[in-house]
Amino acid sequence: MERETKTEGEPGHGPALPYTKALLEHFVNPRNVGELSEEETDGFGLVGDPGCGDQMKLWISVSDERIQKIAFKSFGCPGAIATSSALTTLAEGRTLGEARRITDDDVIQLLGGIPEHKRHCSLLGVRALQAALEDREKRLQQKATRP
Amino acid sequence: MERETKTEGEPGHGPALPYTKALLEHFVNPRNVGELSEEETDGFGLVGDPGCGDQMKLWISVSDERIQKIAFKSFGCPGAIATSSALTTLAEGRTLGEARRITDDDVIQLLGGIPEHKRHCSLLGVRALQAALEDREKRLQQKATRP
Amino acid sequence: MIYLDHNATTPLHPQVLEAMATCLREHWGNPSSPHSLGNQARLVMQRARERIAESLGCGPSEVVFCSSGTEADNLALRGVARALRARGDHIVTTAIEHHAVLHTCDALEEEGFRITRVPVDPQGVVDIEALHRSLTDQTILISVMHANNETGVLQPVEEIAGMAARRGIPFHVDAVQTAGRLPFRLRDLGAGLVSLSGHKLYGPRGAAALIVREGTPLQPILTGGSHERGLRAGTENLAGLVGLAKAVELAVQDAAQESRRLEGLRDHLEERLVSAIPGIRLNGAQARRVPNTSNVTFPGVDGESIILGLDLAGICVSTGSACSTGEPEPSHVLREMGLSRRDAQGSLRLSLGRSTRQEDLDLTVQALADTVARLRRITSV
Amino acid sequence: MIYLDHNATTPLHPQVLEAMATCLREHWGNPSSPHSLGNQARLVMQRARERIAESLGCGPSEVVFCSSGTEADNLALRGVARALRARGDHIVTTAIEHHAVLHTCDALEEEGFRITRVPVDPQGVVDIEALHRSLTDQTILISVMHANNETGVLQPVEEIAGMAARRGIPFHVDAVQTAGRLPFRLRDLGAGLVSLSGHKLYGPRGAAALIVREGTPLQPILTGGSHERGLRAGTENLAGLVGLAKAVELAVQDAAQESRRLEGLRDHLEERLVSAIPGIRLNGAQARRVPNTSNVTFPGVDGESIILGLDLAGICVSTGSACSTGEPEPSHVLREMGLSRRDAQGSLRLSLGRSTRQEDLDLTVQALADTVARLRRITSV
Ligand SMILES: Cc1ncc(COP(=O)(O)O)c(C=O)c1O
Ligand SMILES: Cc1ncc(COP(=O)(O)O)c(C=O)c1O
Repeated sequence: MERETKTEGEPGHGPALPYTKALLEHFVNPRNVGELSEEETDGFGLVGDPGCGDQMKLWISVSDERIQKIAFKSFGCPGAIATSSALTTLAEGRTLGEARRITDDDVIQLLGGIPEHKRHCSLLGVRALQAALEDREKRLQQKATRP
Repeated sequence: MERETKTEGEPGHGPALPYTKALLEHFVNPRNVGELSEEETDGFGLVGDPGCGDQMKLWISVSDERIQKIAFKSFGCPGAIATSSALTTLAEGRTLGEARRITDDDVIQLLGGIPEHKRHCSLLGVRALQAALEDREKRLQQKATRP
Repeated sequence: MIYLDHNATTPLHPQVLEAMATCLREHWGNPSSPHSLGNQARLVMQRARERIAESLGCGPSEVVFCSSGTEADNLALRGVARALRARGDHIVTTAIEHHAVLHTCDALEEEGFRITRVPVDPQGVVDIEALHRSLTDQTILISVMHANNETGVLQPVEEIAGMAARRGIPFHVDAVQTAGRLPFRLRDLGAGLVSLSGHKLYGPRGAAALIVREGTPLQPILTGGSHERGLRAGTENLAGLVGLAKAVELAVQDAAQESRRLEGLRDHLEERLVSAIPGIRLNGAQARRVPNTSNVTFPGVDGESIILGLDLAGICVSTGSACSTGEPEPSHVLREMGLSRRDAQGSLRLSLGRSTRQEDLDLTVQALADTVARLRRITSV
Repeated sequence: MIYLDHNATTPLHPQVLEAMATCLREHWGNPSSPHSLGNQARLVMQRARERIAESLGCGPSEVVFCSSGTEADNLALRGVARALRARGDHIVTTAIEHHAVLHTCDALEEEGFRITRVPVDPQGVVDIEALHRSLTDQTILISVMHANNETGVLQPVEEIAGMAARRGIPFHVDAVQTAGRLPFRLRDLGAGLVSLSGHKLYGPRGAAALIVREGTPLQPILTGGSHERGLRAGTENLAGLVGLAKAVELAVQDAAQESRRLEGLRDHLEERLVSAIPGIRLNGAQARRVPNTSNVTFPGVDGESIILGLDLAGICVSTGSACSTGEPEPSHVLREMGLSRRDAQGSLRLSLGRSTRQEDLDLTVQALADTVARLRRITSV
């Protein structure tokens, strides 16, 4: 169903892209692209199979139990880039509890839909975020157990 | 090759019949249709399989070693009707020797060609004529041996 | 020209031609291409699929586009045969199917399948008792045409569908002669597979469909790309499909009204024929028929000669039976109905359509009467 | 719009559209019908056949009309396999064929045939020694494409033809990407079976042909009426065939000149690309290629994202590999040439055609440079 979402009449491209305006906007101007420095990074997530080209890296910087900074890189298809970007905007500034509750449906909703065969991309970002959150927990524990 | 022979521009029918003008003319106005009376008949030929619908009857009346009268009937396709008609015009007035030498190629030539798949029709008429000529021989012999 | 051979093919509806020309000019992308031109083509294709589905009463994903009614029939038969080979080897069809079904059954027979060709009664209706008796637990497919292309006689497909359903046997209906002509919904046929062809309903040639109801087992016969949900590979003939969709839509809209009109005309034609030409016989006229078809025997004369006689008068008709390399073979359909070879060869099919007017039929009866009288003077039997 | 996806499909040549429209309006009879409308259609079809035969250098009766290149490939493979089953069970092809050939070989493998898929070298040229070694006295068919659709790399079909001829093995060439593009005569290919497809040469979709040289054993895969000398049943898509004939004729007329022009443009494109975008690789560029095709790897970025980036700039390109239900799969062709999965996914095909001008290519290089630079900032690898 979502495959029919189109961006008819958009200037600069054909009338029948299978993507929403919002998705295209995130693809063209992805938010929070890049890496955080080692000092900034409180959690890091890496998901996907780099050999398959379906890969995402995500960094978070946390203070006051909130995600203060977030950054991603992705070797990815348009869906992966746009959903990752959208995810970072959803996560930025959120409490850790809120961030844990972000689902791929939230991402898809923000983008106004996504083609059926790209749904798994939206999961990639969410999984990378969860991985980064877990990584933070681990780091904290390690810090705590280190003398 | 002969299948392409057409009668372009003929009034009253499409431009692409697979038959020549001459063949159509014999089909529409077949010559010598009918039967000869028993008294007139010196030879009779019947060829083809009536069950198959591929049948021809041919009568000849002979005097002075010439075919004076000839008549045919045919349950037949356009090719059979036209070739039979053409054959009768070839045979009429001919000496018996001449008649025996008529071939299907003569018939086809008279008609200006005939579609490949109708060639066997032209044989039907020639065979009927030969049968009628043989029948005449037989009748003569029977007459001769009768006291 | 008076054209009375609508069961052989029909002219394009002007709106269909228009839809095709637009598509050829503007939506020429490959529906599999990953850019906007391709996406656009894919959307156009999806809309065509939805239109057909809506018009016929099935789901869009149940429409499998093919290149001809013949291909649709081949896909149905070979496709189910291959999919269910492990379950059984027996296929049931009728003796009066189109060659697209019968010759495909012959080919499957050579591959080792067993085929039952159920006979018909003198009116050309399949012997449903015999069909029922022929079913075994090895039967993997029943294929019966909706209406016969030569006689127009309707087959009891709804009843057979019930039989098939009770035994869980896939049922294929060749509806090439009825889709868009009779006002029916696919659901009412009760078949898992239904063939239809564009050029029989004022649509393009090269465009047809096999409707494959969900859950029907089927293997593709053309393999390659994953077009048509993997059931039929090959870059789609988009303009053809758009034309097919338009044609189906238009035909289904008109089907009820047009079939009433044609029935009236056909009955008029047959009355006139019977009174104008002594000795003729109407084949299958006692059975339920599609409204546009008349099959007439003119004993003692050859069908091909009648056709040429009419052709010279500007009237196009045919025997309706297969004419291979030019030479018409006596109809297997009429032979199965009990006609002699000679009578089968002396039979004509008159099939009416959208352009047919009563005057055309009156002229046709006159031309037929003249031609037949002339040929009767020539005939040797 | 700049269209650089001519290997996927091409727009109709205006003269082809015109020929088709005339046919649809005037010659709509069924070529099998026994009246003048049918005869006319048969003549038109015969002329189309003759035109194709003349343009390509074969006999008219050697042209078997089909609905797509895919169908032509299926007919060649399945048709010979069935015809020669008694003689052997081994088929040789290459690992880089189109899915129409490869997936059909898979299907034949399931039916019990043995398939050898000969590998290619890093330039994408089939290993002819390996092909030679694979031949046995059970080999009943060799199938090798003329040019690969993704890389444009030409295969040594003439040499293989010699090999096949010496052993009396039927040889099929999938010439879908070269017919009407390269100035060759069929006779020079030396193949018994050659596939071509209308929509790759500015002709219609739904129209294609398998050339079957006299004496080549072949069984039909679509059975029914005795169309196409019994090799392909189904009412003929006459307008499509007329369009195909016109397209072949026009393409062959222009082939020599147009291929020189495109070669110049392609070389210009590749030079510009290499200097504008660091780190790219041209695939198969050391091999003989068709003149219109460039295959480029952009390491570290995803091909689909490049395509979308270009699409947003009004430029249509594709990866050239099969994209099933939307998701492009990494090209089996590039993988066989030794590219990693990731590099294969970061590759694009640019295929030029009649409408391509040098300015288009310069704009494309600029847009590619911008897009790739942007994606490289995002990439995680
Ligand atoms: C009943 C029936 N089935 C199948 C076909 C074959 O369809 P097509 O002509 O599209 O190949 C026809 C028409 O010729 C038909 O009348
Ligand atoms: C080499 C090759 N073979 C076969 C095909 C299939 O042809 P079609 O698209 O007409 O089905 C194509 C095109 O898709 C091709 O490039």
